[in-house]
Amino acid sequence: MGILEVKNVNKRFGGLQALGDVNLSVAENTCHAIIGPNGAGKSTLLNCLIGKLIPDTGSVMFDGQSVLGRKPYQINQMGISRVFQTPEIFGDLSVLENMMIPIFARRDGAFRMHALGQATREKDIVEQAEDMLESLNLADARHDHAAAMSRGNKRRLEIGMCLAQNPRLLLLDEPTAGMARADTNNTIDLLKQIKDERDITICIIEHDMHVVFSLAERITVLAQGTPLVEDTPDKIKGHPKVREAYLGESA
Amino acid sequence: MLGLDKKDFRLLLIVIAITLLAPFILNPFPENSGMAQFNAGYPDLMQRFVIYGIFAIGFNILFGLTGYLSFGHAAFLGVGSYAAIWMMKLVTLNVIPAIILGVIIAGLFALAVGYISLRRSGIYFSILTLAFAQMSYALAYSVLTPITGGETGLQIKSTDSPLLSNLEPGEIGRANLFGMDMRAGFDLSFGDWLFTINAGYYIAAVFMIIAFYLSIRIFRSPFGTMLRAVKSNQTRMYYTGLNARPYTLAAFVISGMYAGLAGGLLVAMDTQAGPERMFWTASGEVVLMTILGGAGTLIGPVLGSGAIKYMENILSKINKDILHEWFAFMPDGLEDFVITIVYPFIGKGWHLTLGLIFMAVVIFLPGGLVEGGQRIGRLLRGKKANPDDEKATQSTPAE
Amino acid sequence: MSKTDLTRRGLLKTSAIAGAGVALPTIFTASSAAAFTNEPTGDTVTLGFNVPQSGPYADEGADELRAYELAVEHLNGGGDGGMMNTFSSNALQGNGILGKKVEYVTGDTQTKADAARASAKSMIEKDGAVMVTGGSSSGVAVAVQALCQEAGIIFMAGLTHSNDTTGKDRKANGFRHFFNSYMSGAALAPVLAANYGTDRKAYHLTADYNWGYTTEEAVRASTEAMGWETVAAVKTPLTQTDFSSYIAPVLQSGADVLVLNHYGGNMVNSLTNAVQFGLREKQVNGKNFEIVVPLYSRLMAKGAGANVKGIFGSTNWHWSLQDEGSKAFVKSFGTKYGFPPSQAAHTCYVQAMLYADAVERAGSFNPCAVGEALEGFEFDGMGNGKTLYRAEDHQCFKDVLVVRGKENPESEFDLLEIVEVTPVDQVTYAPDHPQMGGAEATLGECNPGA
Amino acid sequence: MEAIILQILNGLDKGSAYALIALGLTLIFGTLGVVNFAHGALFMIGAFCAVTLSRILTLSRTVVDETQTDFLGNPLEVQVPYVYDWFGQATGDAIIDWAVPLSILFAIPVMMLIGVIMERGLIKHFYNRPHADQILVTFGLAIVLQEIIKFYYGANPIPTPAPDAFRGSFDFGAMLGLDPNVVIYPYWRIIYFAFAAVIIGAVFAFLQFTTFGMVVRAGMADRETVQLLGINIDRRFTIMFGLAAAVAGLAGVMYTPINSPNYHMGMDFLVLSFVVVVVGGMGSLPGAVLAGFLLGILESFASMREVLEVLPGINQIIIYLVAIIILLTRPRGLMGRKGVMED
Repeated sequence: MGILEVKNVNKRFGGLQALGDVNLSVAENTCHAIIGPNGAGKSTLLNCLIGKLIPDTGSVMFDGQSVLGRKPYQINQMGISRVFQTPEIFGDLSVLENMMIPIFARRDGAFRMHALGQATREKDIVEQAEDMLESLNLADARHDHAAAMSRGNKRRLEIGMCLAQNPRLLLLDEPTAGMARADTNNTIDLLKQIKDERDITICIIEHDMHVVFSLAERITVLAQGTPLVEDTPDKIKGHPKVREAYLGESA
Repeated sequence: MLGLDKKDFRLLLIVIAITLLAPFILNPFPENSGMAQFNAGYPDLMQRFVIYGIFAIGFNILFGLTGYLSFGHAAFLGVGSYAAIWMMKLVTLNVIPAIILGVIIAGLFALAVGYISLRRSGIYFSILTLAFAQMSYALAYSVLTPITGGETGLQIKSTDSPLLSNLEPGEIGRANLFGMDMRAGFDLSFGDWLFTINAGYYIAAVFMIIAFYLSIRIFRSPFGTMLRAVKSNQTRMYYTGLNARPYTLAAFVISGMYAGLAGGLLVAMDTQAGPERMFWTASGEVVLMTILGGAGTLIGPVLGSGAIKYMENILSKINKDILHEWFAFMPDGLEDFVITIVYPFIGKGWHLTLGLIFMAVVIFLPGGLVEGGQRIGRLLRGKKANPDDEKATQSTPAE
Repeated sequence: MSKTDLTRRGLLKTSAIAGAGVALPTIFTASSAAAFTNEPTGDTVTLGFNVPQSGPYADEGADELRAYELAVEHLNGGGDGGMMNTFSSNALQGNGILGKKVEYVTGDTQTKADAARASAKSMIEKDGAVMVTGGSSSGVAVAVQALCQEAGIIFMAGLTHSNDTTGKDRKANGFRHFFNSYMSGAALAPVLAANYGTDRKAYHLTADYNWGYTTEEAVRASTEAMGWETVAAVKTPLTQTDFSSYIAPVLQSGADVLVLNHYGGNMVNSLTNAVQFGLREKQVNGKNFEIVVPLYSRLMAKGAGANVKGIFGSTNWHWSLQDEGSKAFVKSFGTKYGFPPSQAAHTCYVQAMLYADAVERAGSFNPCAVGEALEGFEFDGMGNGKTLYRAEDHQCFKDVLVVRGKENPESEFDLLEIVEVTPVDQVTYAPDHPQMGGAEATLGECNPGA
Repeated sequence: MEAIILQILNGLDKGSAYALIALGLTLIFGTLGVVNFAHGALFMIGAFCAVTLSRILTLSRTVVDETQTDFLGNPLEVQVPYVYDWFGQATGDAIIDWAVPLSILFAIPVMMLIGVIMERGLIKHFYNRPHADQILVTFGLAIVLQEIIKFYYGANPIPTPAPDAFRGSFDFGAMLGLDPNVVIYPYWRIIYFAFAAVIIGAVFAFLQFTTFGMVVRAGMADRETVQLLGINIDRRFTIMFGLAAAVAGLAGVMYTPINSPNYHMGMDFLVLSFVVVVVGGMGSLPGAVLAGFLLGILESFASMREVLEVLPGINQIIIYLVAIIILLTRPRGLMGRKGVMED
C-alpha cells in the first residue's frame, strides 16, 4: 500500500478523454516520476491530486484518506505540497517573508487572526526561515524582493517554501522547465539532497530525461491518458514500448 | 516601544506630534493677511481631516494590503453614522456609546457584504461592493425615509429625549463626552496669530492616533503579511495550506469597522447623518484619497484625505472678490488677465483643479504623495538613494 | 469691488494684548466676552452665502450668488439701491448694517447636506459669519438650519420648497421667504379647476424623497378637494434620467392629467419625455390630456425648451411682475448682469435685505433680537405684495404666482406667463396643519450661542 | 398586455443606450486592456457636439428692433442667424431644425479625433500600469472634461429637440389591433433603437468580416502573438480607440432629443454602464450588448406601478440587485472569459 493511491481515475473534457482508468501507487519515501509525451495527461493527473480538478470517477487516497472534494488548502494541510511549472512565489514580499509564510501556515493552520503580533518578532519562525534560507544558499538575498530573483533562485525558494511545511509528499510539475543547464543541475542536486536528508515522498512530472533518471526510483509512463508501463528507471530505459511511444520520438 | 520597531515608533511619534499641534500647524498665516484664506485650522475642517483620515486608513488596510478594490466603502461610513445618531437620539448623548454602536453595526454590515462580495475577485468584486452601496444609498434616500430621514437626513431635535439624559423640555441635546461639549474650547492668540483649541477635534484626534497605531500593528503583524500574500499570489497561498477567504473577509470587516468609526465620529462632531454619505462618489472619494496619498503606505491615506478635504473646503471658498484683493497690486489690465486665468480653477471650479491634480499624481507619482515626498527627500539629500535606503523608507511597495 | 479681510479673528486680535498668549474659552466660536456667536465688534459684519457652486444646481447657485452680491452692494450704499427704495420698512440707510460695512464669504453646498454643513461651519468657525443664507434644496436647508440653530446664528433659507423646512423641521433661528408645497397646491388647484374642470383623473409621478412626498401630498389634497380623482401615484428615483417607463403606462391608466412632482433635472427630463410621448395631443375621457408641474423654476424650465408651452405650475416670483419692488429689482439686477433674475435670486436678495432690516430695527445682531424683529413682521414692496413673516413657524405668507409656459416667447428669458396671482389668504394655513408636522412641530427656543 | 408591450419597448430603448456605451467600453477594454472611466465623458461630449453644432448653426448677427423692448425697457436686440442670410429663412429654419441629425456628421470626426488624442496622449502610457491606475487617471480625465464643459455651457440642461418631422409618437397598439392611443411610442425613440441596432451591427460586422477586424480580434485574444507576427497592432488599437469614442459620441448625439444634455450626464451613465459591462462579462462584446438590453428591460418592468405596489423601492435597486444575482450565479458575468480582470 503506497502513500498515494490513485484508482480508476477518469477525467473527460468535453469529447476529450484526458485520463482513462489511471491507476497509480506511490510508495512512501520514494521518488516517483511520471513521464509521457505532450498531451499525455500528466498535468491533468497532477491537478486531480491537489484538488484543482475533480475526477469524473475513481478515487485518490493519500495516506488512507480521500483527497477528493477537499479544497486545495485542505489537501495541502494533509501533507501534500506542490511546486509549479512556473515558480509560484509571493513576488511582492521579501524572500524572508516568503519563507516565513509556510512556517506560519504549519504552526497556525489555514487561518489565524494574529493581527497584533509582530511578524519580525516571531523568533521561532524567523529562525526557522533563516535556517531554511541558509540551507538553500539564499540567506544573502533575504531582504530582496522575491520577484527580483533569478528564475533558478525563485525555483529554489519555491521548493524551500514547500519543504518548510514538512510535507509528506512533494509534487513537482516540470521543476526545471525553461531553466539553463547550470540551474537545472543545481535543482537536481537540491532535490537529491532533500531525498537523502528527509523522510519524504517525491512525485515528479518531467520532460527532461536527465532529471528523471538522476532522481527517480520508479517511473510511470503515461500516454494518451493511460499508464503505459511502470517500472524502475533501468527497465524503462530499455523498454520497447516506451521507446516506441516516447523515447523513440524524442531521440 | 508599544510593540513597534524604532522606525515605526518614530513615524507614530511624528503623527502624534502633527495631530496634536495641528491647530497651530494648519494656521500658519496671520489673521489679517491675504493668505489667511489658506488657514485650515478651524475645528470643523480639522475634525474632517482626522475623521476622513481614519476612513482612508481603514480602506488602505483592505486595498493597500490585499489589493481588493472596494467601490462601496462609503456605505459602511453611512451605516455607522445612522447607528450613531440613533444611539444619540434614543439612548444617550454621550458620544462613546454612539461611536461604539457605529463601529459594531458597520462591522456587521461589512461582514454581510464582504461574505457575499468576496466570493468574486478583481473588478467583479468591485462591482458587487458598488452595487451594495448604491442599493443602500437609494433605499436610504427613498423608501427607508422613516429610518434614515431620507434626503434631509437625521438631526437631533428638540423633541428627542434620550433615555439617559435629563434635558429640559424643548432643549436640543448636544453631543458630549461625559458632560464635555464637543464644541467646547478656547482661542489662543499670539500677536497676529489666532489658534482655536477645540475639544471635539482632540477627541477625534485621539481616535485617529489609536486607529493609526492599530494600522501599523496590523501592517507589521503576521496577519498583515498574510494579507500582502493574498495580494501577491493567491495560488501559492492556497497551495501553502492557507485559506485566503477568511483573511480577506477579516480585512474587509476591519476596514468596514474603521469606516463605521469614521461615520460615528462624524456624527459625534456634527450631529447629522444623511444618505449622500453613501453615494458612489463618496466611495470613490476614499479610493482617491488612498491612492493620492499612496496606497499600501502607512501615512499615505492620511495625507491623501487631508489634501482632498483641504481642496474641497478651502479652494471652493475662494471667490472673485478674494482674487481681486490678492492681485490688486498689479496694473488693472494684467490683474484682470491673471484673474481670468486663475478663476476657472478656484471657487466653483475646484473640481477641475481636483481632477487635474489627480491626473498629475497618477501620471507622474504612481506611488502617490508619499513617493513625491521621498523624491523630494532624495533631492534634498542630493544623491540618488541606494536601493536599501529606499526600502527602508518605503513600508511596502506602493502600487 | 474691494474687500478687506477683517474677520472675527482679526477683531479678537485687536482687543487682545499683542504678543501675549491670551486664552479665551469658547463654545463654538462665541467668546465669553460676547453676548452671542460671532458678535461683530469691529466696523464690519460678515455674512455667509452658502450656495451650490458645483453639481446640477450650480447655475441656480450662481444666480443666487449674483443676487447676494447685489444685495451687499445696495446695503453698503452702492448701485441704485434696488428694492431698498420700495421696501416698506425704512430702517436701512445704505450705510451697511448698524453702520457696519457688510462683507461676505461664499461656500459651495454641492447640494449635499454634509458638504453644505461643512461649508456653513467654516463660515461660522473660520470667517465669523453672523448669518448664513442660501441653498437650493430642502435637504440642505433643513440640515443647515439645524446647524445654525445649534451654533446660535440666523439662517435665512434660500430656495427650499418642502413643507418640512418650516413644518416639522422648523427652527427658531431659521426663516424662510420662499413658498412651499402646501401653498403650491392651494394656489394651483382653483386655477386647474377653472381651466381643466373639476372632473379629472390625475396620475402623479413623484420624486422619491422628502420634497416629492410633501408636494404630492399637498397637490393631491387640494385637487381632490376640488373633485379630482387621483388614479395613481408612482415614485421615481432621484437618480432617474429617462422617465419613459414611468410615462408610457399613463395613458393606459385612464388618467387625463399627469402631475409631475419633480424638480430640477428630474423635471426637465420627465416633462421632455412626457411631451415626447405625445401625451398632450391625446384625448382621454373626451378631454384633452394635460400635464401639470407644481413647482416651476424658470432657470431649469429653460432646459425643457419648447416642452413647457401651455403647462401650468406655480412659482414664488417672476421677473415680469409689474409691481414697483419687482421692477426696481429687475432693473438693478438686469443692469448689472444683463439678464433678468430668477426666483432663486429674488428670494436670496430679499432674504439678505430682510435680515439687514431686522438687525437695524432690533438694533442688534443678536439672533434672538433679530428673530424677534422678524417674527410677525409685515412688509411690502419686495415683489410679492403684502407679506407676513409668521411668528409661529417663520414662514413668509404672501401671494403665490400661478404660471403657464408661454406659447410665443419673445426672448430666452420669456418662458413663463403669469396666469394668476393667488391672494395670500387662499394659501394660508394653520401653523399646526397636519402637512406641516401637526401640533408636534415646534420652533424651540432661539439660541444666541453664547 | 399593453403594459408589457410598452415596457418591452421601453426596455429596448433604454437598453440601446446602455448597450452602445457598454459596447464602446468593451471595445476599449477588450482591445487595449484599459478600463476607461472617461467613457461616460465621451458620451457626454458627443451630446455636446450636437449642442455645439446647433450653436454654430444659430450664430447670429444682432439687429436692433426699435418697435420692441426688452425686459429693461431698452430697444430689443433681435438675433438673426447667418443661415437666414445665406439660405433664406425657410431653408435656414430647416437646417437649424435638423441640427441633431446633422451633428452625426459633425460628431464622427470630432469624436474620432478626441479618441485618438486621448489614446496617444494619455492612455498609451498606461497599458502596462495596474488597472487601478488606469481607472484613476481616466476618472481624473472624466472630471476635467466635465468641468470644462460645465465652464463653457453651464450646469443646466440645454434643450436640443429632434427635427419637427420626428415629433410625436407612433401607435403600435393600433398596428397590432389593440385599442388605439394606448401602446404609443415616440418616433425619435424608435429611431434611437434602430440607430443603436445599426451601430451595433456595423461594429460586429466590421470586426467579423474585415481583415482589420480580424487582426483586432486576434489581438484581443492574444496581443503578444499578434505582435510577434510583425503586425503593427498598436496603430490598429489607436484606431479602435477612436472608433469606440465615436460610438460613445454618436450614442450621445442621438440621445440629446430624449433628454436635454447636461455636463454630468456622462457620470450618470458611467456607473450603470460599468455594471452593464461587468454583468455582460468583461471583454465580451455580445455580453455587453445582451446585458445592456437585459438590464434595460428589467429596469422598465421594475418601474411598473403594479410591481412597485408589491415591492416598493424595487425601481431604485433593480439593476444592482440583478447584477449581484448574476455575478453570484455566473462568476464572470453572462459571457465573460476566465482570468480577465479577476486579479
